[in-house]
Amino acid sequence: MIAQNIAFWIIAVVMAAAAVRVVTSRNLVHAALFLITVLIGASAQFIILLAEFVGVTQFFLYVGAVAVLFLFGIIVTRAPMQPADYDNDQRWPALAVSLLLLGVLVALLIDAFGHQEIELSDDLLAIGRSDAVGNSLFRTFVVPFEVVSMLLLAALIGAVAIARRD
Amino acid sequence: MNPVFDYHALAPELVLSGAIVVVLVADLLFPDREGLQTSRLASLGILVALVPVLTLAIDGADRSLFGGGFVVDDYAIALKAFFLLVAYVTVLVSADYVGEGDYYKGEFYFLLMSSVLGMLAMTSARDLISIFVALELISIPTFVLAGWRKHDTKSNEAAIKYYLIGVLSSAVMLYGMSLIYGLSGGKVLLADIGKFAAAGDAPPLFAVAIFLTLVGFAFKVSAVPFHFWAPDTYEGSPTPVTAFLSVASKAGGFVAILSIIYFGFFEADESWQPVLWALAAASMTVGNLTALRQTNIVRMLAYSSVAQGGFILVPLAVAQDAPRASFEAVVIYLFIYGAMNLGAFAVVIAVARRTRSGEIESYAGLGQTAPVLGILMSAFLLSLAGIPPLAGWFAKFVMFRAVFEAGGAGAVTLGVIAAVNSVIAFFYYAGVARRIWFEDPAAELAGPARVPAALTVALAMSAAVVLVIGVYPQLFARVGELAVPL
Amino acid sequence: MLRNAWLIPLLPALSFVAILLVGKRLPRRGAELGVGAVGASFVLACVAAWQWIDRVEGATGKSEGLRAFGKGVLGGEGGEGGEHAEVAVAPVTRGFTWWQNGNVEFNVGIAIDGLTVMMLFVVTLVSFLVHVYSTSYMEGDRRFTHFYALLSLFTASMLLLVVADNTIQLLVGWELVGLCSFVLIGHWWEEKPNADAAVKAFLTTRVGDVGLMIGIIVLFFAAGTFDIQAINAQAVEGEIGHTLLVVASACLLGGIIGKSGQFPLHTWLPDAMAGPTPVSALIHAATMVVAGVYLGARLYPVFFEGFSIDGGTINVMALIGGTTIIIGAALAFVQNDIKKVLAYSTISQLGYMVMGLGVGAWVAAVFHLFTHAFFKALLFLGAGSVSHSGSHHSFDMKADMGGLRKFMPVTFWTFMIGSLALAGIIPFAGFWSKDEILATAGQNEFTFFLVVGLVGAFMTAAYMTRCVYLTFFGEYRGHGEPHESPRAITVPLIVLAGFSVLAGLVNASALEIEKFKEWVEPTVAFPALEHPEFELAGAALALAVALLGILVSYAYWFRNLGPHGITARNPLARAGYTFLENKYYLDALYENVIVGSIKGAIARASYWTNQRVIDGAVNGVATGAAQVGRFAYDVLDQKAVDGAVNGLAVSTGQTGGLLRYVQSGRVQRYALMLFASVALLSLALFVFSN
Amino acid sequence: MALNQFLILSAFLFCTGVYGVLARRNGVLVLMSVELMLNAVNINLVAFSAFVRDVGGQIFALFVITIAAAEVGVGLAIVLLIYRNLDSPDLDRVDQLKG
Repeated sequence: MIAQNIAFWIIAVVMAAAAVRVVTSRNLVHAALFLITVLIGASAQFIILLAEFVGVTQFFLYVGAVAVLFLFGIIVTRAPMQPADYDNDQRWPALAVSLLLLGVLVALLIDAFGHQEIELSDDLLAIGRSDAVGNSLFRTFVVPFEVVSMLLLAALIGAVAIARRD
Repeated sequence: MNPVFDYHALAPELVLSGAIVVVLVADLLFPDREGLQTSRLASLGILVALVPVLTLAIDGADRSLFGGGFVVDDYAIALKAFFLLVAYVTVLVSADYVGEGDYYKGEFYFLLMSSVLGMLAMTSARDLISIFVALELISIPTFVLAGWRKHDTKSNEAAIKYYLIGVLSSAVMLYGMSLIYGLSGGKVLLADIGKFAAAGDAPPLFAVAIFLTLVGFAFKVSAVPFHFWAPDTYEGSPTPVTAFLSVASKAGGFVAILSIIYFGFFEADESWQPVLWALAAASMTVGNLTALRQTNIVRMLAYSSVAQGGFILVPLAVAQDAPRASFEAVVIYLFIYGAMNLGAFAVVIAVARRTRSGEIESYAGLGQTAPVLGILMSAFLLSLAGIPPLAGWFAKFVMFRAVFEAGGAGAVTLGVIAAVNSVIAFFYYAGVARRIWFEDPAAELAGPARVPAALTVALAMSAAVVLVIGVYPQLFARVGELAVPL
Repeated sequence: MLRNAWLIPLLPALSFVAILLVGKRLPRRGAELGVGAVGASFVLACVAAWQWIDRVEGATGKSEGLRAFGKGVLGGEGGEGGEHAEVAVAPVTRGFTWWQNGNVEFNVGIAIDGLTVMMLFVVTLVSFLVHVYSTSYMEGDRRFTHFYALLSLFTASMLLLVVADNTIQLLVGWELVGLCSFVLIGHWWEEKPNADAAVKAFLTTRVGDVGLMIGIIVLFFAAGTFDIQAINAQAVEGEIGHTLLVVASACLLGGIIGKSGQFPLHTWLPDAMAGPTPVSALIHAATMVVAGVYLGARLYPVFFEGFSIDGGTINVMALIGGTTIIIGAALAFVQNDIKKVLAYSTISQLGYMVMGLGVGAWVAAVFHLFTHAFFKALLFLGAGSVSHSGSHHSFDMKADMGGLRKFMPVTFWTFMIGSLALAGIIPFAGFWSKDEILATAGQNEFTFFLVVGLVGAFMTAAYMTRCVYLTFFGEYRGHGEPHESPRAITVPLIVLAGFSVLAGLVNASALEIEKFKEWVEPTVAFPALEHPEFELAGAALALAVALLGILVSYAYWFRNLGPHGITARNPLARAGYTFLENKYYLDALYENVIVGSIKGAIARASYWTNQRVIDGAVNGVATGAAQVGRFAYDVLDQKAVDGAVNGLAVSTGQTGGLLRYVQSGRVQRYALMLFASVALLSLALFVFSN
Repeated sequence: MALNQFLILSAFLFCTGVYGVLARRNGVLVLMSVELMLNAVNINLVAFSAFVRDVGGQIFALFVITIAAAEVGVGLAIVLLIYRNLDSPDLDRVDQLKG
């Protein structure tokens, strides 16, 4: 337990710091790299929670695909590589709103879950294994799965149609 | 053990998926400059998808698949039929608009039908995951469609606003859903969540989680204060897409709200009733007051649709005290709203073909230059205003009936707000009608207007529904009654 | 026929469709269809009326012998009031279920009783005459066919409203009537004022309609039905809580105020004069505006119990009516447009009816509706005749009329009859009905309203004398070649004049004829009302007041007495410059004064005497009334009421402007508001669920 | 391990994302902030899944991951479109439609 806890806190602090840098960085590419850091951190947290399938998917899909997509976006919009001011004029109201939201959420979470513990044990590992996830996915959630396949096709064709130069 | 597939229950979705693939492939193999074949193919596909809906309706048995996550009951069937009909009319309305513009044709119908598939899935979805996925399938194609006029910066703007607010609200919704999942002890099925809600020992976080979940749908139905995207997107998008957004996509949101409220959170009414109450009151008032000041017809209809959304939320806000009447009211209002709003947009498209303008000014003298369009537009607008014998009055009636059946101070206050708003609404609807009949047309618009065949069919269908329901609501009240799953 | 009375609204409705479809291709461009259908309806209405009377007479005849069994047997619910024990003649009903929703049933149906039959008769008669009249009046109009189609629909809607046995159907008819009047008032919409007037009429009445809708809904939930008979019965039996009845009747009164042009929603009525004159006649006499009074009469038990009419000395309904009498009459003084005089007079007369209902004078109020329909239609059609053939399509009495007596004898004499009836001079119709309202007010101890009614009667007589003088006496001031109108116009005038003379005799209490009461007053599900005995003193007082009004006005206008100088210093009429600039009129006046004063000692002496003796009274009253009228018009009507209406529009518009400002166009501003709402609402939910 | 440590980390990420969405002008950066929010949801879901020992949350997370990818794809396409027409990916320049 202690080992996982230490791992959690280290990763959590890195994630939090990286997340803050994503939204404050004055360089687009740096922001993207910080985002990748957060995503890898999340993936690591999933592994800590013994959800290995999700963790691996997160790693490949996000870090492999989404992050690249972002870098691609940065390149095609020809963002300057040197630092620039990427903030708009509502930084302070934005900060106020997000802090308020954070305060409310944390208060509610503490109120609701107090000191409840997650027990990390082997039976949990069994739940998050690929075969268990796959079984559940194709038994109970076939329809959403099929719907998602259509959704990905639509997103793909839509994105191409919109982004294509003609 | 493999699950046994009840293909009949899934048939509408399967047929529509097949049609979507056919449209896509046909467009690839036989590129079609006018897009007319594709539109015919699309409308045919939609009509074919109606067939299994009919057989399911005739069969009448409730079907529950995948452990209750996918249910086909009368409510689902009625709304599947509604969505397919709306989709059919939307395709009719789009045919010439898309055909004459510089757009991709095949992809347009492909995306439109994908979104409709999401709506069909939504009617049967009874778990959080299915609802979320269906909502996204409704939304993502329409994000793209809103920006379909690629070279028009207004259309781009419409797309980014719709996209961003949409993605943000679905993030909020997901956050809420994740909390519900955790609080209820790992339940995604609405029925299980309902049991948890009925137990009544949830912490305040549960109320907030329900609210956060509702935000995603409040965005879809453009309820104030989650409506800001709507006027801008409606104005900037291609008009047929706007019609689709304001009717089908909005109805999709309402179906989701109906499902999660009635099948999930029903017993936790102290958490969702006040929220919906506030959304309903704010939507009606803000929508109507802002609509008063609009000069663009599409923008005015956008605010009007915000307000109409508020009217539809009214019965939901009192659902706990009058469950049956409220459910019925929402379904009936949706159907009628669909017909009259689609009709109004069809007229807007027909008029804009000629005037090339979306300003309300350009409706001056429409009664002289195109009397039929003038009459139809007046009818749709007056129906939206709720004047008998046009269908709108019946919608308002069932809404007020639910309110009064619920009784109680909150319900009555909301009813009064709704009544005051119906009066305010009348001013701007009548304002357009006044221009149509009491002003002289611009000189260059002399001569008759040509309305293409597809658009004519769409207009005739909407007008017939508006008139028939208005004059003989009995025909229709049954549908509402049947659809109640309680 | 009574069971088939649904034919009566159906015929004009069919003619509406037929005229729209084939009207333009017919030789008379659709007019023949309208005239035919409404004529047939009129015949059917007469048959229905005859059968109803037969039914009532039959029941009463039989009851003589049966009365010994006690009133409980036959007296039914209606006969609780001691001597008021009469035989119950239930309305003839027929209907079917239109649609059903949950446990609520909606019926379409008719309920025919005395009140309905009376309305059917009045509506079809006036409408028929208006149809005939319009064949000539509207000849050559470019939307002649449309005009006839709408006229038919207008009539059909009003008839639908009248025969309705349930409140929903009544509401549908009510809305259709509003819609038709909107289109008809805006018939000549090419001119902006006309279009504006139409919109104003529609919007103003809509404000009241909201009241009606809410009232109907409240009644539905209080009584559990839309059936008018059932609602009335429950109200009489006290099965509906008093609070609910108060709310319902207040809301319904809103509908009456809007539709029947009661203060403060009366401003649309004069503007509605923008429509063609036959439409004005129809609106003012038989359809639109009396719909409100009809509603009051139809659901009378609700008002009776809701406002505790039998208990108090004052109630909102009577107060509204009373205020309207005075406001309307005062405004009528300062109009130069003949139709506006009549419009304000209608407002004032409707005030009598509403006040009548408010003071418990149900029969009298309905009777006044009945008689008023004839003479007001007559006056409007007369005014139309004048403008059609006498004043070159103008309605300005001061600029374009005068002296028409010589050129248009038929119009003149019929107009005189109408004016006398309106002024309440014996034996014309208006006398009997107005007197009865006043008598009942007196008897039910609504003394204040009795006085209001008397003052109103005085003013009515005075302004009608002025109107008649300006139109028909003096020199001709117009620029056309006045001549009598064609027969299609004069015959309806003569018919209406006949009714204006005779209609009052149906219930001439002085002659102990009370047929109208017998035939019309419901005996089922109706509160027990007191009916006043005829009192010679009261009637004489009312008559004297009216005659005094005529006399004063006569002295002022015909004999040129009173403070005429004031017109030079303080232009009496609002359109003062027209009046001053009009050479003819000034010359005539000047000559009269000069001639009058130098023509001899007698004339001069009498002039002097009159100046001294009558001056005080005349001066005070005439200028006072005129001043009050002007004040009311300028301050109350134009500034306060219109201002309030405009102010409301502006302030809602400004709120809309603020909301538009929030819609800044910046997507992240929207997102900011989205998240701010999320955070604040979450906080609120957190706080409240603790 | 305490459940709340995951949940509060998630709430923090979520709110950081909210800040980024509101305060960043560049379209690509806004989309990155959206990703932060969606990741927060996933952490919630997986943590709850472990807490209640149910696979549903993980499935849900998989769906969220997939759909987030689709959303980003479409979003970048729209930002690209705007960049092409306005020559800038800045969202605060997009304000033609208002009122």
